[in-house]
Amino acid sequence: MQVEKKEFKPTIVAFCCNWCSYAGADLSGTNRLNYPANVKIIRVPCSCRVNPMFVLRAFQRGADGVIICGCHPGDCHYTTGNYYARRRMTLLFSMLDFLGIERDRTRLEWVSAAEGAKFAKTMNEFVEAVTKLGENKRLEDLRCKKQ
Amino acid sequence: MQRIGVFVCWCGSNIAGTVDVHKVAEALKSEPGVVIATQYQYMCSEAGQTLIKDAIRDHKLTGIVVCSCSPRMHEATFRKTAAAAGLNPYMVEIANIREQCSWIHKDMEVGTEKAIILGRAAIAKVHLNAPLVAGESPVVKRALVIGGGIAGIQTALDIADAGFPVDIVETKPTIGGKMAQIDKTFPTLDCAACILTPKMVDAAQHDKINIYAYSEVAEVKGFVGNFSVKIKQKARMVDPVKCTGCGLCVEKCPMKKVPNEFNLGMDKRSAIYIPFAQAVPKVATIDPTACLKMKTGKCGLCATVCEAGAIDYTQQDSFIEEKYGAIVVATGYNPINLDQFDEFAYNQSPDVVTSLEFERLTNAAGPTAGTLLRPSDGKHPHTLVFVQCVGSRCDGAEKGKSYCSKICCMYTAKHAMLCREKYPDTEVYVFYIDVRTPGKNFDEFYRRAVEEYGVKYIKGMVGKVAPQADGSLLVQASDLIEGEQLKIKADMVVLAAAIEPDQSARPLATMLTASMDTNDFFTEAHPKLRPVESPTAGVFLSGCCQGPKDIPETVSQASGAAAKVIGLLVKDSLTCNPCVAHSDELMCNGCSACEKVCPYGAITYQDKEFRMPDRTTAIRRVASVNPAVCQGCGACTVACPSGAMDLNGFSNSQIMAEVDAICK
Amino acid sequence: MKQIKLDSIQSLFKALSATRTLYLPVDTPAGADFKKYEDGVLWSGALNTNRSAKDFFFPQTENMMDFKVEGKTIEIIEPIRPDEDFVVFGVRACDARSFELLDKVFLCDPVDTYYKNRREHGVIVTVCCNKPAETCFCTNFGIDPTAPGGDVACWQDADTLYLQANTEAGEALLQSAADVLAEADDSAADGVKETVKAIMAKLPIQNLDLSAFTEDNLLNLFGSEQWKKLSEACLGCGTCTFVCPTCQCYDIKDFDTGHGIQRFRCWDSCMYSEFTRCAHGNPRLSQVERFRQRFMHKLVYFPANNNGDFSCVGCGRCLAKCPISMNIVKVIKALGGANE
Amino acid sequence: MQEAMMRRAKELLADGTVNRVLGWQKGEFAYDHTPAVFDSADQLEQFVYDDFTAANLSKYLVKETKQEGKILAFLKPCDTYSLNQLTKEHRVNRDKVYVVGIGCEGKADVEKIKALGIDGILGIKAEGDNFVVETLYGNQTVAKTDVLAERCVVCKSRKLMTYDEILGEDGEVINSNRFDMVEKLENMTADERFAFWQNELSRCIRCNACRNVCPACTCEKCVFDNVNSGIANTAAADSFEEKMFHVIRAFHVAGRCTDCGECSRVCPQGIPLHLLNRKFIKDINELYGEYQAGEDTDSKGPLTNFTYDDCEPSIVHERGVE
Repeated sequence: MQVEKKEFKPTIVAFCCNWCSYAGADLSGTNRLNYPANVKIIRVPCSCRVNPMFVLRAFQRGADGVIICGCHPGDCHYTTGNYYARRRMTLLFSMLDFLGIERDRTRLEWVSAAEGAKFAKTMNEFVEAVTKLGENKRLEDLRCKKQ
Repeated sequence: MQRIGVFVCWCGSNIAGTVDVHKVAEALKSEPGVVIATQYQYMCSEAGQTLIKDAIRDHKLTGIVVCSCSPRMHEATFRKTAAAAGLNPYMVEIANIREQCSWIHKDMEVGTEKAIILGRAAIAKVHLNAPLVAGESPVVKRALVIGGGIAGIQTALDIADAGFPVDIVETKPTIGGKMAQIDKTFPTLDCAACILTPKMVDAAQHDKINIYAYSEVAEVKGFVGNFSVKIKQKARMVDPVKCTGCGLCVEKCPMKKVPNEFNLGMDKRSAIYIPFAQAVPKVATIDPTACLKMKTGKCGLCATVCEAGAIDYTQQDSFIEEKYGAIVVATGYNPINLDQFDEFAYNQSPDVVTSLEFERLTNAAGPTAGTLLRPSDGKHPHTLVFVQCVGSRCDGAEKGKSYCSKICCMYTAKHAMLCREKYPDTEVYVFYIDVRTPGKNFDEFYRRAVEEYGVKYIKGMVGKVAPQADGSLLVQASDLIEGEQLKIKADMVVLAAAIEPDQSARPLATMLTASMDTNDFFTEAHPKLRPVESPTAGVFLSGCCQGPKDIPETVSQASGAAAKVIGLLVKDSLTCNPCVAHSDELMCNGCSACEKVCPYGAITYQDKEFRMPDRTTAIRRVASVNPAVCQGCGACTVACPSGAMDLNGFSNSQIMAEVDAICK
Repeated sequence: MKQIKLDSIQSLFKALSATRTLYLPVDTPAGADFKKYEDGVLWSGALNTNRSAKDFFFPQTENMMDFKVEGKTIEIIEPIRPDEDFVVFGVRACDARSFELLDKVFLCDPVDTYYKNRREHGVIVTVCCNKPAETCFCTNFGIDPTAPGGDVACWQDADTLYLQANTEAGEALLQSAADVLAEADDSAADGVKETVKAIMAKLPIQNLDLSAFTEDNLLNLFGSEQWKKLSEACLGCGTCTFVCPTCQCYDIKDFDTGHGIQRFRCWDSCMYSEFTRCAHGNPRLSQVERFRQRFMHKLVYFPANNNGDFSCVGCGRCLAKCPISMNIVKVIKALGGANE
Repeated sequence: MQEAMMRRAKELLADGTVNRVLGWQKGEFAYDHTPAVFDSADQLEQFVYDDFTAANLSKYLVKETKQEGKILAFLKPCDTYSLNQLTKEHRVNRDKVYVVGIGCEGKADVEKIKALGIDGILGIKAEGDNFVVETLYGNQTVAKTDVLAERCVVCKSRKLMTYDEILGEDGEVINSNRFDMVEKLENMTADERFAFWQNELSRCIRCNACRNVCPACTCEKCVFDNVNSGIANTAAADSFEEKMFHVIRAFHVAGRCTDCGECSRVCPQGIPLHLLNRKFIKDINELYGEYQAGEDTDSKGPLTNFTYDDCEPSIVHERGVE
């Protein structure tokens, strides 16, 4: 008898800046470019609005991967926001790595408003990488697990 | 508890095709706080909006969630709908179930499930929304232009012509800037003075323009629409109102050995001077470092001869305070110092000159009255070598600049051409890395220099210029095309020195909290779409302070900046975006982290007295955000360790609520 | 009295853990702490654990109940009460006394059922302290480490561990390990006791004058000028309260799990700025007030309500662990003369 | 040294330069000195300075410089880094502190003495390079270097960064091997690192000593104490919260941490918390150029600064082992 194993579908939170990446995500929709439904987007004004606390919070609440998307360096609507985001996330990701959390669970990507295809491709790749890792065990909060 | 209405849009079949809108509405109806959840074919239509408005009134809704297309499409629409029904427009959240759901997922079940989750996230957020009211701030209808070169003059004239008063602050005794020193302009070869001086006069005579020459900006406070600026008028020792500019004092001044900065030190002026004949304002200025009366107390000849009684040796620096709605920076450029480029012998031979010095040497009002003569012996030069990219496009940044100074190719072509035209007996070489001629009629101009005037363009860099015993200059260079080393015995060498922002720009940027790049050029609010605005609201950029430019480009940017200023000043008040940062003073540490990352200078600090938790009172330094200046990026909210800084519309708790809703 | 050779102590642990979960002090990279016994786990020779033994009955966090939330419906779910029997081995006299003090708090009316449940499932095996430290001051509170109490008391000499049951539960426990235990003379541990008593007599913190800490003197003590100076360096961390075997303050919190609410309690610390914060605000706004609360509670309020028993057992953990080395001994010495 | 310090403190009190003195007060034992403010020559009789006056005093200046008058602070080199950083962040009014910098050769750690099996310490006397420890169980001699506090073993600098005068010898910035342990962890596999931290952080009792002692953690209200922040918690009810707390704590002081090592010194559970902070310092040095918080009072910190060509976060993949 074969035991039916439920296919693992990771929960992915994508923080997208309003001006480039969120528009890029819209474009990927307009062009009907598919990416898995487990990606859920949260709109923020700028990648620099993403607090490391939000990333950890997502993992706590059951996310298996967190990706942050912003304007390409030099194209920030607020001129410098993504540069700060880049430093903050570099250090945060490095710290998570230091604690032994899988590197592929976090990612920062620059996606412009014109890069609908890149957005879809990035999400497909990210979901694939996180799926390969399996469920987030190292940054989970047992209390938040679905019973 | 909020009373929330959820409105699911079909968008025809755009959404309803792959999302079961009925199921979404049904599922969201059971969310806490939701009192009505419904669906309709086109929520953005007149009928759809009416449905929302009625629901807001009938169910006394305090917040609504529209599950529809991207907020980039219709957020503004639904905010207006809410406002029309008496609901604060910022109590509206959009769940993007079209672009980010129905259009990318083909499976109905998958699409529906995701749409429900996106709807829950929006509901979770709207629970924490608070009504926001856009503030208003009045606009002072007066502009300040810092810098009186062609950029500043053009901006001032355009603003003044639109009817708004403008003040120009110029640090030199006269306006005119670099263009006043230039002989002819490329590619038309007009006389620079002939086209500039009428504009200077226009500016001086314009009833809306006030010129503070020999003055500097000392302090800037305030923000867009409401700047308060302190201007320092340096003491000229001459009453500008009384002085008629007759020039008698200049003539009689016994101290005539002062290097003349207008001619770049290539001739002398007197201690009391008028920079040049067409100076505006045409007022004499005493150089206190050279004036005998000022230094020794003995002389006073100028005061004796001045019939207007304008000389006043006791004059002090004075300060003026004025309010402005907008500030235009037009601080211009300077050629770089060539001390580090010893290989070109600039400091060793007077016959090695910069291009700007060459302009003066060919100018009728210059030290040689327009005849090209060697500075060392006053003889007619026969062989001239022009070197381009001196300090431009330097790698490694050990010396020089990494950028292209943009104007050198064209003015060098101009100099070479004029040389050959006026003195056909001369041989003219130009050494270049690339010749860059993008511009109307620019390439044609360059080709004329080569083809019609026989200027010898050689691709290659000059390695060394060595002054010889016979007074000539031995130029050693490589010809990269022929692949050979050249030695040219030249009479003069002209260096196209790189240009850099004026040194006053850096402290000014600090005062304005306007950002600069690593080369001290002001950065624009957006490199493509907002090139004449600084990221700091109300501060505009004109001319070379933003990057190297030629005259037509400068003038068009100047007019562009003027148009932006006019667009601002024509308003009586500014409506602020209410989605701005705000600081909780009770939690603020006053550490300045937020201020350091704010690209707009929107954050200031003040010392305030607080009642501390332990009932004592203490003075604490706390941040406050100027909502008129803040653009709402949120950089400060993450820099702040205590969480005192938060962002309206995208608060920490709102974003975390969305995260929670998505992940559960 | 029973005995067992120390070189075969593992057989005792195996016997004890056969029917119950056994916890005992184990060395960690930084000090000792109670750990669950598994094959090969070694009993730490350390005088005391970093954390006290109160965790076994009053854990740092404890789930009280769950609320399952679905849409607009809420369902209450009672938590599963732990029902495993366990034995805590290696408790010192000071920690053993702390259970008596905690009982006074949690087992008086209304009874704390969570505490009571754990208490009913646990058996305590104490061990006499052979090498007291300079920070030990239990004798000031009438504790005798040579009579360490608990369900079973133990003494240890160079090669033997002697065990004496004090209660029925203790008897039962020893019975369950009868196979590995040998009989011993009731006076077998007397030599150890005498040695330890001799060391106790040399401890530096003795004969603390506690006479000022009486109910009658409450207002004098409360109003003492000394609190300000004593609390000056206090960082407001919770170290002293969290390592303390007698601190019993807790906070009840709701945690939103995303699909429900978990209502749990966790230790609170009177050193924390949010301590006893309620809807109207906080009654103790400054660190000096919170600091005073800790010591007034241990030295005045608690004895006033509990027949004069001080809420301190002199274990010395706070002396060793306070980041700025302020502690109850310094407070007692400073305020001892406050009534003069 | 102690005598010289007391003398100087009395002089500065007497001539009105200061009205209070921040130092350490003698404890019960030889090693448990408490930071204290002295406001008279009489009180100064309780003043102590020796191998066990380890506490970093700078944090107290946040509160003290809000009081009337100027305070004398005896600061060790690492304390002066902290003071500079606090000055930079406007948390301390430098004008209201008279800093007497004191040379430092490292502090002793009583826990290390106890770890050598020395119990019942009644007295400790410094004799040359050794300590003679008098105990309930007899006298023992230990080498000072064997009981030097861990943070002092890898001391980064014995140079005073700010002072109004110096007592003793100012030292030099040391090219120390303080990043060795971080590097060792970096070279482990992710599984090993996870196991290491799981083991360490699981001991955390959320007493907040690390945070409360930290001279960079001077928030008026910490996010973890603020019920409105959404992440407040006072107990690690789940192992996630230990990680959350320690990652965010370290992140909030990233680029601001002066590596004074107080966090690890005070941890009652002996968790090497400084490794988290030091990881950030090492990353910042490697990725954004050498930077040591507390060296100056005006430069931009690495997290409030950037360059156009900073590395991308993918660097974490590129340089990682495995």
